[in-house]
Order: sequence, then C-alpha cells, then structure tokens
Amino acid sequence: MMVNSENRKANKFNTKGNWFVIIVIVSFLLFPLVIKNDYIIDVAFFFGIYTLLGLSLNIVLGEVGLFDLGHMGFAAIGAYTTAILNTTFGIPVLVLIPVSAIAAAIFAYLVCSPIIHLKGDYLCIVTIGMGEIIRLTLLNNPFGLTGGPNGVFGICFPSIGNLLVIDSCVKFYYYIWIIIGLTVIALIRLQNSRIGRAWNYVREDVIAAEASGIDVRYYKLLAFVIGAALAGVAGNIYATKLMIVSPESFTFMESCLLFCIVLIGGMGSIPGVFIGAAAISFFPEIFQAFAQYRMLIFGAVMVIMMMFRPGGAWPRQRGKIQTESIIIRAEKSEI
Amino acid sequence: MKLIVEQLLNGLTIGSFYSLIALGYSMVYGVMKLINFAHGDFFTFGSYLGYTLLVMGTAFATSTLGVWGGMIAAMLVAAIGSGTLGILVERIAYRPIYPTGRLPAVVSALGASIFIQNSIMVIWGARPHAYTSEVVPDYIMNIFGLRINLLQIIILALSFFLMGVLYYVIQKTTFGAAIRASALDRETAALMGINIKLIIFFIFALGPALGGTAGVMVGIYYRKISFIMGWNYGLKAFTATILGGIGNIHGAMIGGLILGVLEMLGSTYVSTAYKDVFVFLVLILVLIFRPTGILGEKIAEKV
Amino acid sequence: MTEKNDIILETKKLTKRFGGLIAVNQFDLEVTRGKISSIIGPNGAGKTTVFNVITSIYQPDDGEYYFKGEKLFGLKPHQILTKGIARTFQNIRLFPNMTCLENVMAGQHARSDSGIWHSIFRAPSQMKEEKKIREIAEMRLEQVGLSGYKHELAKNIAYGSQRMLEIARALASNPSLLILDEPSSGLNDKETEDLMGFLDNLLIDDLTLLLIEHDMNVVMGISDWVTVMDEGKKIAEGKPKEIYHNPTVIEAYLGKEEEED
Amino acid sequence: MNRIKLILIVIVILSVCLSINVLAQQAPIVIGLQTPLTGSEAIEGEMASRSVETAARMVNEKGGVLGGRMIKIEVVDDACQPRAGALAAMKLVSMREVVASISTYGSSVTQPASDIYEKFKKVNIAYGATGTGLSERGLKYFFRTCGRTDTQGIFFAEEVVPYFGAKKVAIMHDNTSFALGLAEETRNALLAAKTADLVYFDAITPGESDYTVPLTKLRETNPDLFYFTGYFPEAGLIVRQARQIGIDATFVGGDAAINEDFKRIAGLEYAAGCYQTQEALIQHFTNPEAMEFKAKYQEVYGDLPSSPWPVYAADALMVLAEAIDKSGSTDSDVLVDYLKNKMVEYPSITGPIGFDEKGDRVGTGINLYKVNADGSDSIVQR
Repeated sequence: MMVNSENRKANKFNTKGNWFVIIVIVSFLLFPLVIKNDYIIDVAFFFGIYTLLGLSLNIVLGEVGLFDLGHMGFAAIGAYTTAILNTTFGIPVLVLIPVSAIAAAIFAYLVCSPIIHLKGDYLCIVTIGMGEIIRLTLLNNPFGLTGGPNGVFGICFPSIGNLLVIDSCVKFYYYIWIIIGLTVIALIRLQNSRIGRAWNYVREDVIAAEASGIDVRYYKLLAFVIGAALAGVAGNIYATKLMIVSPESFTFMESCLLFCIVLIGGMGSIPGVFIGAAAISFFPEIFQAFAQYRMLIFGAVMVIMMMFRPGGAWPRQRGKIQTESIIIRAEKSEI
Repeated sequence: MKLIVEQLLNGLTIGSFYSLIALGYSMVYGVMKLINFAHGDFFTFGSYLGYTLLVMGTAFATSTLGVWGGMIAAMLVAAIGSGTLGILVERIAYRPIYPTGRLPAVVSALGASIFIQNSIMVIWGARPHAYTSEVVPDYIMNIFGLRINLLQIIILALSFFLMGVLYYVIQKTTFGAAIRASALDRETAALMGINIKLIIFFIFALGPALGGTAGVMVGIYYRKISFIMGWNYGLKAFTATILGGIGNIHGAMIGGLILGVLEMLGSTYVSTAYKDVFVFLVLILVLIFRPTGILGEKIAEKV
Repeated sequence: MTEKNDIILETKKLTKRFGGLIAVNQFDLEVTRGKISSIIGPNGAGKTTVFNVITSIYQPDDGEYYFKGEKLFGLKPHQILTKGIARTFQNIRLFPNMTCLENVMAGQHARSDSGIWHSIFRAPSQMKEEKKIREIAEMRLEQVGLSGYKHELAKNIAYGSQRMLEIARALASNPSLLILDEPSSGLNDKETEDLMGFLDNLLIDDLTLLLIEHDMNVVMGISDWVTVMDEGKKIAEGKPKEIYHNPTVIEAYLGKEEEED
Repeated sequence: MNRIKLILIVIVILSVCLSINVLAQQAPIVIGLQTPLTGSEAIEGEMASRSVETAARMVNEKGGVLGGRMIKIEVVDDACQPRAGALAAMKLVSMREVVASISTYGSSVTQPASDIYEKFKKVNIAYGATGTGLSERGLKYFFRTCGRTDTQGIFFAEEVVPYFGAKKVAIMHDNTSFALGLAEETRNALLAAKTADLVYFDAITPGESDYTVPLTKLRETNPDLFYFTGYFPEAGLIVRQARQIGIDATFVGGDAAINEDFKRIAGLEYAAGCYQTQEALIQHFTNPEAMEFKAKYQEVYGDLPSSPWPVYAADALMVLAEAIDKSGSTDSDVLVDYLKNKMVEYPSITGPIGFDEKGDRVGTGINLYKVNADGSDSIVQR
C-alpha cells in the first residue's frame, strides 16, 4: 500500500513534468516552421552551440565542481581536428564527429592527468593556461597545419552521401537540436546513475567521497574527458556551420562566457544550461539596437541576473523525481 | 651580457606592474575568497584618469605642477579614482551576492568587467590614446654602455617603494594583523571584534588604487593605453598571483616579478611568438610540483 | 588475550610526524573481530591521526598496519573502503546538497560497477544494480531511523540525525570494520545513550567497531577493549574496568583534563 | 512558478527578436554595413560607420538614387569575430529591405560572412579585408574596394627596397590575419625579386606594451630597412622602443601602421622620418569627391579617419549607389553585372574604381609616404 501511493505520487509528478517537457520539445520542433526568418533561426542555432558547450562544461563545473576556465580549448581541438582532416583528406564531417570527440578527450586526458590534484583556483589558472596555450599554438601555425591567424577554411557541409546535405539554416537548426536532444537524454541518465552521483559526491565533499569508496581522481578525469569529448562535438558542428575555424573563436573571453552559462542557469542543472545559453546568445543580439553600448548593457545584465538569482535561474531540483522514476522504470523493465 | 642586463631590467619593470596589480587580486582573494575579474579594468580606468589629467589637462597639470609633479598628481588621481570605483563595484556587484557563495560572484565580476571596459570605450572612445611626450619626456642615460631610460628606473623604484609600504602595513601594523586574521578565518576574526566591513572597504579601495597607479605608470612608460588592455594585464597579474601563491602578499610581489622576467627570458631564448605558451607551461609545471604556488603554504585540510 | 586470527586490524610501531611534531609515536593496536574497541585519550593525543593513517588519508612515516592479516600500504583512501573499512568523521562530513537517500547510496558505490555506456543505454544489469543500491540504502536508512527523511537534503536535517546519516552511509558499504570518530560529540545525553545502544546492536551483523572518544565515560559501558593514548603514545590498554582503575590513566588523562578546566 | 517565469521569458525574447525584424516598410534604399562596433577593433567600426554615413549624406544631398529615393544605412556589429560576423551577415540577409551589404573588416571575419552573402545572393563589398585568398574562391557576389596584400608586397620588394638601396631587410608582423598576409607576400616577393637579403622575419603579440625583446633580437641582425606590417598601436610602441634601444634602420610601416594615432603614440620625435607603404590616405586625395568627403566628415566629427579602411567603406557605398542608380535596379544579379562589366573608372572618393571578374578592385596604386618633421605626410615614391 505504502509503496503504491508513493509510486502514484511520483507518477503524478512525472506526468506534470512530462507535459512541460513535451511542450518544450514541440515548440523547439515547430519553431523554424513558424518563424520563417533565417536570421532568427541562425541565432537559435548558435543558442544550440552554446547549449551544447554549456552542457559539456556543466559536467566539469556543475557536476564535479572543477573550475574550468579554458573549456573553449577543447572545442578548438575538436573544431581544428574536423577542419584539418576534412580539408586535407576529404573525410566526411559526420564521420569526424566521433573523431573530434576522441581527439578532444585524449587531449583532455593527457593534459589533465598531471594537474588533476590541484585545488580550486589553482586548477582554474591551469585550465586558463591550457586554453591560452592551445589558442596561441593554433595562432602560430605549427607545422603549417592550422593556417595561423587565417585559420582553416573550406570545410564541407555535413552530409550523408547525396541523400541529405545539411546546408540551410533550418537543416542546421534541426541538426544541432537533435544532437542536443540525444545529449540531454544521455546526460540525464548519467546524472541518475552511480557515475552522476559520484561526481556530485566529489563536488560536495572530496574527503567524504574518498572515504565512501569513490576514486576521486578517476571521476574528476572522467568528467574532464567526457566534457572535452562533448565540447569536441560542438567544435565539429561549429566548424561545419561557419566553414572556417580561426583562433579568435576560441578566446579566453569565450571560455568565461561558458562559465557564466553554467552559473547563470544553476550548477549541475541541465534546464539551467538552456537558460544560461539563451541569455548569453540572445542578449547580445537583442542589444544590437544599442550599437556600441550593447556589451556595456550585457555586462550590467549579467550582474543584475546574479543579484536576483545567485543560485542560478533554474537550480537543480533534488528529491523524489529522479530516484523515484528510476525505480519505477527498473520495476517496469523487470516485468 | 649587455643583452641580459637590459632584458632583466625590462622584465623587472613589466614584472613590477604585474606585482602591483597582483597585490589587488591577492588581497581581495585572501579576505573574500573571490577572484575579482574586474580588477584589470580598475587598472585601465586609472590609466585613463591619469591620461585625462595629464594630456587633456596639460595646461593645468604640467604648468602648475611641473613635469614630475604632474605625473605624481596623475598617479594620485588615478589611485583615488580607481579606489572609489573599486568600492562602488564591491557595493553594487559583490556585496549583495557573496553571502550566497563565491561562484555567483565570479559571474558578477565578469559582468562588472565587461561593463567597465565598455564604459571606458564609450566615454573615451575606442581609439587607443597616448601619453604625449610633452607631459612625459624621455631621459635616456648611458651607463656602462647600457641605454637606460630614467623613467624606467624611477618607475621601478616607485613600485618597489609602494610594495614595501604595503608589506609594512600588512605585516607589521595592528591593522595589517587584522587583515591577515580575516584572511585566515573571517568568522572568527569578526567574533574577535575585528571590523570586517572596514577591512573589506580597505582592501577594495587599496587594491584598485594600486592597480590604478600601475595604470598611470604603464601610460607614462609605454605611452600607449587602450580600453582593452586591462584584460591582458589582468590575466597576467592573476597568473602571477597564482604563481606566487594566492592570498599572501609577498607571493603576489614575487610572482609578478618572476612572471615579468620569465616573459622576457621566454621571448629572448625560446620564441617571441611562443612567449606566452612558455610562460603558461612554466606556471603549470610549477603547480604540478608545488600545488599551491611558489610561496603558498601547504593547505593541510582538517579532517 | 584472543587468538591471533581473531585480530581484524593490527598496527605495529605506527609513527606519523607533522614537521617537528610527532603526532603518533610507535603506536601498537590490536582490534578483535566482532568486538567494540575504543581508543581514548585527551584532545590532541593523536587519536584522529591514527584513524587517518589507517584510512590512508595520511601515509605513515614509519611502522606498518595489517587488516585481516593483509598488509596495507600505499593505498588510496577509496581503496581502503573496498577492503572493508568504513569510517565516519569527527566534524560530520556529509554531502550537504544531496538527499539523505543519495548520501547513503554513496556507501554502495564501491560495491557496484556499471560504467558510462551501461548508464547511458540503461542496460538491464545497470537497472538491476541501481535498484539494489537503492534497496540497501533504504534498508540502512530504516536501520538508523531516518526513512522519513530520505528525500530531504542532508543539510536540512537535525544535527543528531546527520550523525546517524553518516553512520548509515558507512554501513551501506557493508564493511567488516566500522571506525567511528567521536560519534557522541555534539549529542546530548539521551542521544548518546541511544547511539551506544544502536552501536551495541550492530555487532549482530558480524561487524567490528573501533571508536574514538575523548570522554571516557561514554565508551566504558559498551567497549570490550580500551586503548588509552596520550601525546601520540599508547599508555595503557585493557578491559574498561581495568582502565577505569589504572593509576597511569587517571594521572595522565583525568589529571590533565582537570588542569584544562 | 519557475516554469511560468521561464515561458514568459522565452515569449519576451522571441517577441523582441520578431519586433526587431518586422520593422516598418522603408521607402528608402537600405544598404547594410557590417562592422566591428565593439571588441578590440571597435575603433575601425566607429570610423567605418561614420564614413559610410558621410558618403550616404553625399549621395542623398544630390537627390538620392532612382529618382529621389534616399540611401539608408543599417549598421550591424560583428565584434571582429567569425561567429558574430556570420550572425551579423545572417541578420542583414534576412532583412528583405537590405539590398546589398558593405562587409567587413578583417579577412577571417569576411570569409564566413561572404559565404553567407553568396548563398543568399546578396552583393557584399569588403572594405578592410586584403587576404589574397578571399577573391580566389570563385564567389559571384563578393567585391572589395581595398587592395590585396600581394600587390603591396611586390611594391615593397621592387620599389621600396631599391629606393633606399637597402641590403638587409627585417620584417616584423603581429600574427593577425592581415599583417601575416602582408608579411608573407612581402617575403615571397623579396625572395623572387632578390633585391635584398631578408635577415629577420618574426611575429610579436599584439595588445602588449613591451616589445624590447623582439627588437633586441632584431637589433642583433643589424638591418638597414625595418618593415612592420601590423597595426598602428603596436607600430607606435615599436618605433619608439626601437629607437630607444639603438636601432637606427629606416622604419617602414604597412598600410595599417601609420596614422595620426601612430604619431601620438610614438611621439613626433620618433615618428618623423618613418615611411609607409600605403594605398591611400584620405589626407592626400585632392580629387573633388575626396575634398567633399573630407569637408562633410570634418563638419560632423571634427577629425578625419585615421586609417585607410573606413574610406574604402565609404567608397563601397558610393559604388553601390552608382550601380543602383545607373542600372535602375536593386536586383543582386543586375548589380553584379553592372559592377563587373559596366562600371569603368567611376570617380569615387579614393580615385577611379572598377572591378575585375573576381571582384577585386582594378587600379589601386600604392605609394610610399614619409612622415615629415612637422607631422604631415608626403608621397616620396609612387
């Protein structure tokens, strides 16, 4: 009896949540059909890029609490991997998505393993340094690979043979939002697994986590590796959309903006990332009307947002919803 | 030999600018545990204030006060202006936020930084400005075959003097002891009757004031100032702070000087283009082996 | 004395220095399986340091220690838990922004092994494992009497409950040795009494307990064996009654405490 | 509660986007200007928008185009960033009333933007993008009123070096797209022409204050001629610091290096006697169009653009207005045909303008300028 009523409550809660999710998904799907303005669709596409990058940083910063202010560096690795392999060997960019992810992940593993023991702000400056090292190296055109300040251009559109070529704004919009949809499902599942919990334990209290049998070093590295892989995917899409990659897309300022996305939304909160990314990508466009005042207003808005919602616009809700739903699904699958 | 001496001197000069800015980062971090990303922009603001007084008000400043008096007046104005701005930013952008944790304050600090930087652009215009030669003349001397700018020596001496004064205040006076106590444990310090509000006021006035002074020095020495330079200097000074060990005063001073010299060595002996790569690599290597910086104390976490 | 194979944990000449200070000096300890052992001593005697060495948070400068006859050396703290040693902390260390249930589920982490891909694709084995983790956690919460709070954030429950939650988390890893660091600190007399009763009951599950206390009256009632530490050294050991009347202990330990007052 | 708020926020954001877009129908002819108004190159954007506004006034005061329709400028900020540039281009092509675009400053920003204009068939004229590769991609709608870096490189190697009789040349750039391009083209031209030895070729980092270390290295190579291809803020510092550490080689700047700000930063005592390879500085034009432009610009803003690029943006507007007026159409294909085939030596602000098949400007002359002791410039070699 007890269990039943609990389940029912959880179900009720879930249906309410589900309705909201369905509305969001439908509005995202219908958006380009209703708004037939390529500029707005492109703004929504770059909102998607920031969402994907925000989700990837959210793993490192939000879930594990590691200060990473060089995250754009990982995206740069992914973008340049795609650009170089596509332009020199003509490998299709869709094939290069996993390649970019793996390249960024391997890079993150190699760079982060010696520094993963650093605490808080010390880790922060090391990630800043890492991001700057990547950017400066790309700028200096090592081995004639990266094209220096000009970057690499002539990257192809994503395509499956001649069946489907993603070349218009609308197609790019669906392309990125479908990838985000899949990513969100995977990330929610990770959040509700022992891995997601282990990340949170590390964020909450490192020593208690270790004493509870959590391999802190492993989980910190895992977060960096997965975060970097996801950023690498975002870099790939970014490169194919702009058809050019150049170092000024991966500056320290961009990494700072990603940091803000996670904090504006709320640490470790997936819906929060959407809100943060929306703020970061829409505000500068809305403020276009103010010409050279636009970044000034943007800065002020950032301060004001933190004044009113210091914990983030949509902090992660803990409690029944996630644990209950798992058990219900587990029971269903057993039946 | 001549080359090395010249480069060391240049490295120390730029390093002393980093140190002065780094002190602001370090003091604020020590007490508030907050990375004040807007700090580099206080530096730019000071530089522009000094420019306004010296260049736009040349008739007044240099004629009534003389060349040297004008420069000192510019530094004072910059220090007071940046200090005031620092207090304002603390009141508006940080104070309402830091009770809820240090991370939201980072976003607020970034927002403040973007705001100040773009305000400077709107007020003074986007084009870079220059401290003109009427107000900051060169005095080039020839010592043992070395060409040395007198201004460089004076700037070095002045920044060492400022650092010395700050060191004395923090390490030897009762007020300094109060600051250090607040840095160790803010709650306990407050219970012991230390006026935390006064301390915060002081560090948010003094840090930017030092930064603003450094801004004028940069203008006097290099002449060119631009509204985005705070970002670059701020990042370097933050690196210096961490390199020395954040939260302690001598760490910031030493860190800045080491960073300045490293930059010069890197660009002389490694590569000009890869200079910053070299600097960050050294920083990372130092942190791998000394996780809390060169002079940082080992943090033994209480279990 | 008990037989050798009944010793679950043994330290030999354990030494730990911090700079010039010798926190633990040539410390020998034997913990008997299935009993409650206690280390007592005044504040600063080095009790917590012994625990931190045993749980690998610190590496010892000298000496060695054995668990179930196996020498433990150079392990990471998280590996200690998999060996079967769980612990609590003197100043409670929970995961404050997570629910009580999630806190207790931490204990089962090392006893499960689903990887990323299993979690992303919700493999049946992973679902089954999640269910098991949750059931064990709920069982342990029930055991400490906190099932009503399972969806509350850990930071929002009462101090006494937080201490019990920490014990539940340690128990959730099904340890064979549970180390409790001053479990009664901050609790009132009633809570302390309840706690001691609870600990006594735990022995039914083939569990060994090792306690730290600085207030010797608390542990006298339930301890089977008491070791007294002062200034990093063992000064006495024996049954509670013997310790209670041991003149060295009274002089070195109680005498000191009166001085402090 | 949170969700309701969120939905409200989304609605507000969307409606703002829409309302910006659905501007009232304009009777004037709208021409887009994509330019950096914020960020590190904000100064160029500020001057470009002023220059284009000035040129628009020139056209409008003569009665506009197509029988009295006024020219209106729609300015969009691209912050000198490829991503923001792509968005800015999208914003302009999505505005139906915008018939053509002046876009933009910086080759790496122009690249993705011009791809977008090409896709949506909008004429786009770059005014500060000299990268050689830009016009080699077979784009139909891409034009530029500025020159290409390779012509300047050849001019340096074949004209400037013999003029000074230099034997050893040092080239320094700042690793930006433009400066590196010019430096590399110059190196290639120098190697081909074999007029002098290249003793130094290296980059500095822009935005810093202290360049004594690379300059000390340069001093050790003892060049006669020192060519800096970067921008004026660094050029000013470099000349001053070079002279202070005892480099007395003749300093020649690329066409972004020397302007009024350069003279203020370096100080006139060091700036005097420096040279510059320059396409066209507005100060030196005396043709009626340029005189009118200068007068109108000074009337409103008090000074003159301190770099050559903004004037090319004004040129672009003049060219577009002429093409619209003469062809009688705002259709992109008609405009392309007019610009490429029918426009010959149209007298614009920086002299006669025409375009070749690739969209490059025909007939840009490069000059060698000298900074005189009183701060004025004079042409010493054409």
